[in-house]
Amino acid sequence: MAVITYLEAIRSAMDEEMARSGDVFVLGEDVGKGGVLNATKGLRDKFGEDRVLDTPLAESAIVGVAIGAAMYGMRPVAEMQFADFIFPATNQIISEAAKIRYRSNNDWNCPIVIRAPYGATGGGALYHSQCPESVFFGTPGLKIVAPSNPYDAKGLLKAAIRDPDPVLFFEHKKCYLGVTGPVPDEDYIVPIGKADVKREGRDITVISYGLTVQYALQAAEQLAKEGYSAHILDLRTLQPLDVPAILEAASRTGKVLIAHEDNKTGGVGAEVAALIAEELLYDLDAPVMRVCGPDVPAVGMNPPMEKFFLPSVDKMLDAMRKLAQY
Amino acid sequence: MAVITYLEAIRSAMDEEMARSGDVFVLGEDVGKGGVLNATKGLRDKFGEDRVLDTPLAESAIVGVAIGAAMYGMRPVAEMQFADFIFPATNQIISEAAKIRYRSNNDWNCPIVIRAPYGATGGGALYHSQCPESVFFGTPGLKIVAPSNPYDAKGLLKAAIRDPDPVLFFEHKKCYLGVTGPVPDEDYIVPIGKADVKREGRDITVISYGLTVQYALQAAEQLAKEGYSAHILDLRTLQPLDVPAILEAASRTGKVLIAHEDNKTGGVGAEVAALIAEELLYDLDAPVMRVCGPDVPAVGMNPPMEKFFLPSVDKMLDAMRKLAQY
Amino acid sequence: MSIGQTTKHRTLGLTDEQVVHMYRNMLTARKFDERCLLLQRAGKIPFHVSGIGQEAAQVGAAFALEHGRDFFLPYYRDYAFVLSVGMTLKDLMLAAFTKAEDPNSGGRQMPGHFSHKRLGIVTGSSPVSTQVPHAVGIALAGKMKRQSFVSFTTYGEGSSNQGDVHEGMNFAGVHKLPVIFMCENNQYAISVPLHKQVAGRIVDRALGYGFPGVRVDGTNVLEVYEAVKEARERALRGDGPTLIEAVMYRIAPHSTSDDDMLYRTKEEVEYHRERDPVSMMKQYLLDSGLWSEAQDEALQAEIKREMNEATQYGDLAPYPKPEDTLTHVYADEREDRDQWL
Amino acid sequence: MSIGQTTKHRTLGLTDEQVVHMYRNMLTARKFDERCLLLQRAGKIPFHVSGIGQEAAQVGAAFALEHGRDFFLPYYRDYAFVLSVGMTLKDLMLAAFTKAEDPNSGGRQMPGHFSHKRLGIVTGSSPVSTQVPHAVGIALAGKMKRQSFVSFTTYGEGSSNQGDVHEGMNFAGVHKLPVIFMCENNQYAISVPLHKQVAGRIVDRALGYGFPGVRVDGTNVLEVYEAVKEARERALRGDGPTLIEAVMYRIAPHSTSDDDMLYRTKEEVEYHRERDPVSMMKQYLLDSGLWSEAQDEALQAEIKREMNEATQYGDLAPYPKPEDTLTHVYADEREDRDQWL
Ligand SMILES: Cc1ncc(C[n+]2csc(CCOP(=O)(O)OP(=O)(O)O)c2C)c(N)n1
Ligand SMILES: Cc1ncc(C[n+]2csc(CCOP(=O)(O)OP(=O)(O)O)c2C)c(N)n1
Ligand SMILES: [Mg+2]
Ligand SMILES: [Mg+2]
Repeated sequence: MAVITYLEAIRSAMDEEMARSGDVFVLGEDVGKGGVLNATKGLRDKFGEDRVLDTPLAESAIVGVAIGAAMYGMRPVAEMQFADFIFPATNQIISEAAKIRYRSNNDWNCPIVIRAPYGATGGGALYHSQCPESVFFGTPGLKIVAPSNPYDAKGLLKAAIRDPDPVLFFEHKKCYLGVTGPVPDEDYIVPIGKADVKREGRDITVISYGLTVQYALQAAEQLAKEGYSAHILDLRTLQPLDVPAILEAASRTGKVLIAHEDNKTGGVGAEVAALIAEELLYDLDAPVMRVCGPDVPAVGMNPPMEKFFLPSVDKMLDAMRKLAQY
Repeated sequence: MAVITYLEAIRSAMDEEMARSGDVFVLGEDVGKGGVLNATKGLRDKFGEDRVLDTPLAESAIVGVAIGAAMYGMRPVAEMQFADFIFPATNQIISEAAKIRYRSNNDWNCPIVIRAPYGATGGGALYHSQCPESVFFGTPGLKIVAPSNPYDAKGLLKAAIRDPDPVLFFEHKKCYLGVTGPVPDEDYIVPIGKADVKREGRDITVISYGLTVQYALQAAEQLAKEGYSAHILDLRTLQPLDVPAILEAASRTGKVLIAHEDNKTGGVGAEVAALIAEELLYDLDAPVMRVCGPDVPAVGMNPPMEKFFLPSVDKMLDAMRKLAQY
Repeated sequence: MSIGQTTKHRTLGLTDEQVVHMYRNMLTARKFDERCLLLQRAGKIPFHVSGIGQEAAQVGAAFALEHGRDFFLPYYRDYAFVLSVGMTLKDLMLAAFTKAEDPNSGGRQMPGHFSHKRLGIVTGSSPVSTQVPHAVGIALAGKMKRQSFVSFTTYGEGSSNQGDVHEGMNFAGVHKLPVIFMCENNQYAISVPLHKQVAGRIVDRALGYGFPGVRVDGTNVLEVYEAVKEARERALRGDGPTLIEAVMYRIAPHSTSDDDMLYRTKEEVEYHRERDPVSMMKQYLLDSGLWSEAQDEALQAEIKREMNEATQYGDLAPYPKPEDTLTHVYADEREDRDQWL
Repeated sequence: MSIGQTTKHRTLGLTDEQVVHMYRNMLTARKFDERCLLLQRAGKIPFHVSGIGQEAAQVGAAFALEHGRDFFLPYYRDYAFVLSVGMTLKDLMLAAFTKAEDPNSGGRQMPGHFSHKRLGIVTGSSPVSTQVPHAVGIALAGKMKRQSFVSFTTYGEGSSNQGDVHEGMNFAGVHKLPVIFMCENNQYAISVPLHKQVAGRIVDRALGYGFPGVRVDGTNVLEVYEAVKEARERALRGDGPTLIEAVMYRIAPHSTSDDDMLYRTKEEVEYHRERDPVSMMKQYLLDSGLWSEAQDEALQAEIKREMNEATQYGDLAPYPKPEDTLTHVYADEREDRDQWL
């Protein structure tokens, strides 16, 4: 098992899947030189510029062209340069990709992957920091994935590329170089639709995805020193949600904290809370809590607003402690 | 008080606001002839074709041009011919309209109204029936309105046109001619952000918006004959949600049913359930229930699938009875 | 009519049989349209969008393409087109009656939303113009896989203003892809006339993408055939896309929900009805000596028989089951995944 | 240089003072750019996107527009433009340091996201080309209100491929609106060169929207001035939009995060650096006898003084408060509503 970054995990998943099948290709803005965030670095040298295709600056076409290629039988991996720029492609994603199988009564299908680097790294301001997952969450026909570590990132991206349906793949930019971890040398996938317990615990349950899973893990270490043990469930796949795993994790402790960087109202956390309110009411020992971004358009550029906006280990720890002591 | 249809309520709101100020104008596809659903009927004769502007078939431009005009100081009312066709305009709505005030630190603002006829009427199939509210719900900076009757429709549309911020106005197509009600002759508005108790009751609380409010009211009559009384809260505004009213209505009976035609996962109902799970855990006498569209891309054209998919008074009554008997 | 005109099809390489077949398809589509309008008025089917007036362009294009090889991304008025690339009246009637056996969508979509994988007809939706980038993507895939085919897509002149058309054409231009874009300019987008919809000329837009634009009389089947044939040859030679603007007139109202007298006059419609492409095609066959009134009557009778059969079949076929609502949101676990792995 | 060339500005109606002022603005923008690159490298500011090589087009356009009347929707490289329509170095430095007093966004947005209502600079975002329909909407509003102004917007050649550009131009063409679209074609969209980005010629796209397209040398301030001036006159006469393609070269890397040597050569950049528009403008002034090396040194010193002041001001100014995060999501209840009612 090599220890690699989240970014390398993503790159190597594409690399291996492209080597595995000539049907796989990547397309997007600046992917040829390696992408502005280096996710496709080195792929053009290896696979040629046809399979690492620099496209015109037009997201609706990037996704729409990928859809056409996918219907033909290819396995396109389309990169949105930043998740903030996915919105011009919304119509192609929601009206087309998500509905192709259903509307054709299973005659056609649309195996595209759309990679979208999301979340704030600091200094990205309103339009290089957004978490747009809740816009697409709740659109049946799409799968949505958001890994928190290199193992999951690589395994899920491989699964996404092999998946016969459209997958939105959200990569937290702050994980790219900030999170490293062991990854098997041999081929493996992480199945889409399965959440993962990242830490076993007895006192509180944290349910999260992406970067905030890492924060929760760090906060849990601290909390352990204070005598409380946190059970941490990483959703990994946002759609379809792994409902049994959510209910199992929530009932484990009866105290649930849901965390994400996306703003609170209408986020994925709302559905998780709703599932618990529907299914586990009598198992709860405390009201469900959510730690999320505030309900403002996006993060500000200047450091004070940024700090105020973004989740952190400290904010997480405060909430976890509060819940543990409830 | 005249008794008028929901459609007439919407039309007269535009009519009166256009008469009230030369800054108000409507634009969209086929609005000149009255719109394909007749919402703008007669307005061109009254206000001329400049103020009832037939646009090219391009939703992103319709919204984008409206945004420009609004920043100049106009009060554009943009019609999406069907809510299903709002998605090409997503980028203009989410990246632009919602963020103009915030990003300019209050220097610019964007007082547009986007009218979107939504929901299934029967025979509309996948692309003339959708409920896309959850796509935009959770985007701070937008207001979202979805009235259930003519009084609210007229009052809210007038409030939306006078509102200094962007408002998405969802009109349920099945209410257009199917719901009539009294509307004052004099000028009035219904404030955005305020839910409304449509029926007082003691046994169960139904929280809903749009057409399903009407279904709930009808089901409540039946349920009353069975000896149970239903308290019905009409959200009216989806964003910002009227949280105090939700909590008050939920705690009134301790048994909450949330209903909407939009599919369940990630819908507005999830947020309502989450708020209750956060704030009212100990006041609940039954798990929160949701009656929503199934998690499939959209409604099918053929009658059996349509019936299976759509909410109805019967489905509502079943759920309400179940909850009352819990 | 001069001799030159009456044998134009031969100079284009079309046999007499083919040109009669073209007429047959135009007439079949027309009769289908008329039947559906009746069925809709009688309450037997829920809705119909008509292609009346556009049959020539559709059939002309279909005959210039290679069935079983090329990919087709038609729009909702293209009955004559899909009938010419292999769809049957029965298929169309199953869709009109929204029945389970409908190959387009199993009765899920509105009629006019064509799909048939085996025939190379790519599933379409209602939001206009989304199929344009799909056509480009299919052409890109073909080029990557060194397959020799074109993808062909149509859309209305109103729809040509959507961003996706621009983005798709530019992408195709940059990569010189084998795509044919055919705009069926029927002068109206529902109620909005051309001059309020389109600035400039649609055909001129090709120049800005570095490929040829051709404007043809869309009521003349042979003219369209010729243009699409040339476009296909260019595409297969590796010379890239072509934009064809086929100028025509939407003779019927927009759909069964539309009252066109709100925005145009009877006289205007009458003027174009007299230039009906189906009648003009018949006249061409008569003038060429390939056709007689007797043959025409026989053909009409034959189509009527087929139409009746198809209608009855569609009417009697079973609906999907209610629970079918829940199927095909995603792949059946084993199904496609294994296929590709 | 011939006499004709050295007095070109007079034939265009520009005074000697104006043309010196143009040079001053170009130089100021250049110095601002250079300062920001230094500040970024020193870790004093987080990020910078440069406009180096594009100053001529920006200043030429700004001088042809009417400040206090026209509306401006510039894109992120337009420092020289905004400096020429009233923004100050202090304003720009406040943005670069993301400070509360920044008139563009109160330190909320990345620098280069211009906004200043009093100056007619309309707030912009990062997703490219969204401002194009806004410019059209402002022009529409002006036409409806019978006000005499133009709206002017810029964007890169990569961005010209977004659907919004097509939709906006078509809308403006249909309604003959007073908008000027200026594409700053600097040959690259980050790493993607023109030929992989744009099929055909950008200027030719105007034809398809029924209005004129003009291609100018974007490194020549007077040529751009002339084109924009004519476009403005057309617009005010009611003759509709103009598309201007200003051809230039992006001399700096895309941004402080970009390594341009990954996709182009030193030689290529050097070639264009020798055709630097700021130096060429200085040469023009020298050749016209309007300028001397001594004056140039004085100007450089003056700009440096201003730059230092602005830098210091921006550096020392306070940040917004953390809780400001929660303000201005919606209007303050009383505020705008009452204003409009
Ligand atoms: C994105 C989108 N917006 C609106 C509609 C509603 N609509 C259906 S057909 C039509 C007019 C299309 O006109 P045109 O492209 O000229 O084609 P035609 O119907 O004339 O053949 C409109 C506005 C739609 N289907 N999709
Ligand atoms: C919709 C969208 N997609 C992607 C980006 C990321 N991005 C920022 S600048 C840029 C290249 C722009 O190129 P061009 O339009 O030629 O302008 P230039 O930077 O060369 O001046 C890209 C891809 C963006 N800002 N918006
Ligand atoms: Mg048309
Ligand atoms: Mg560029």
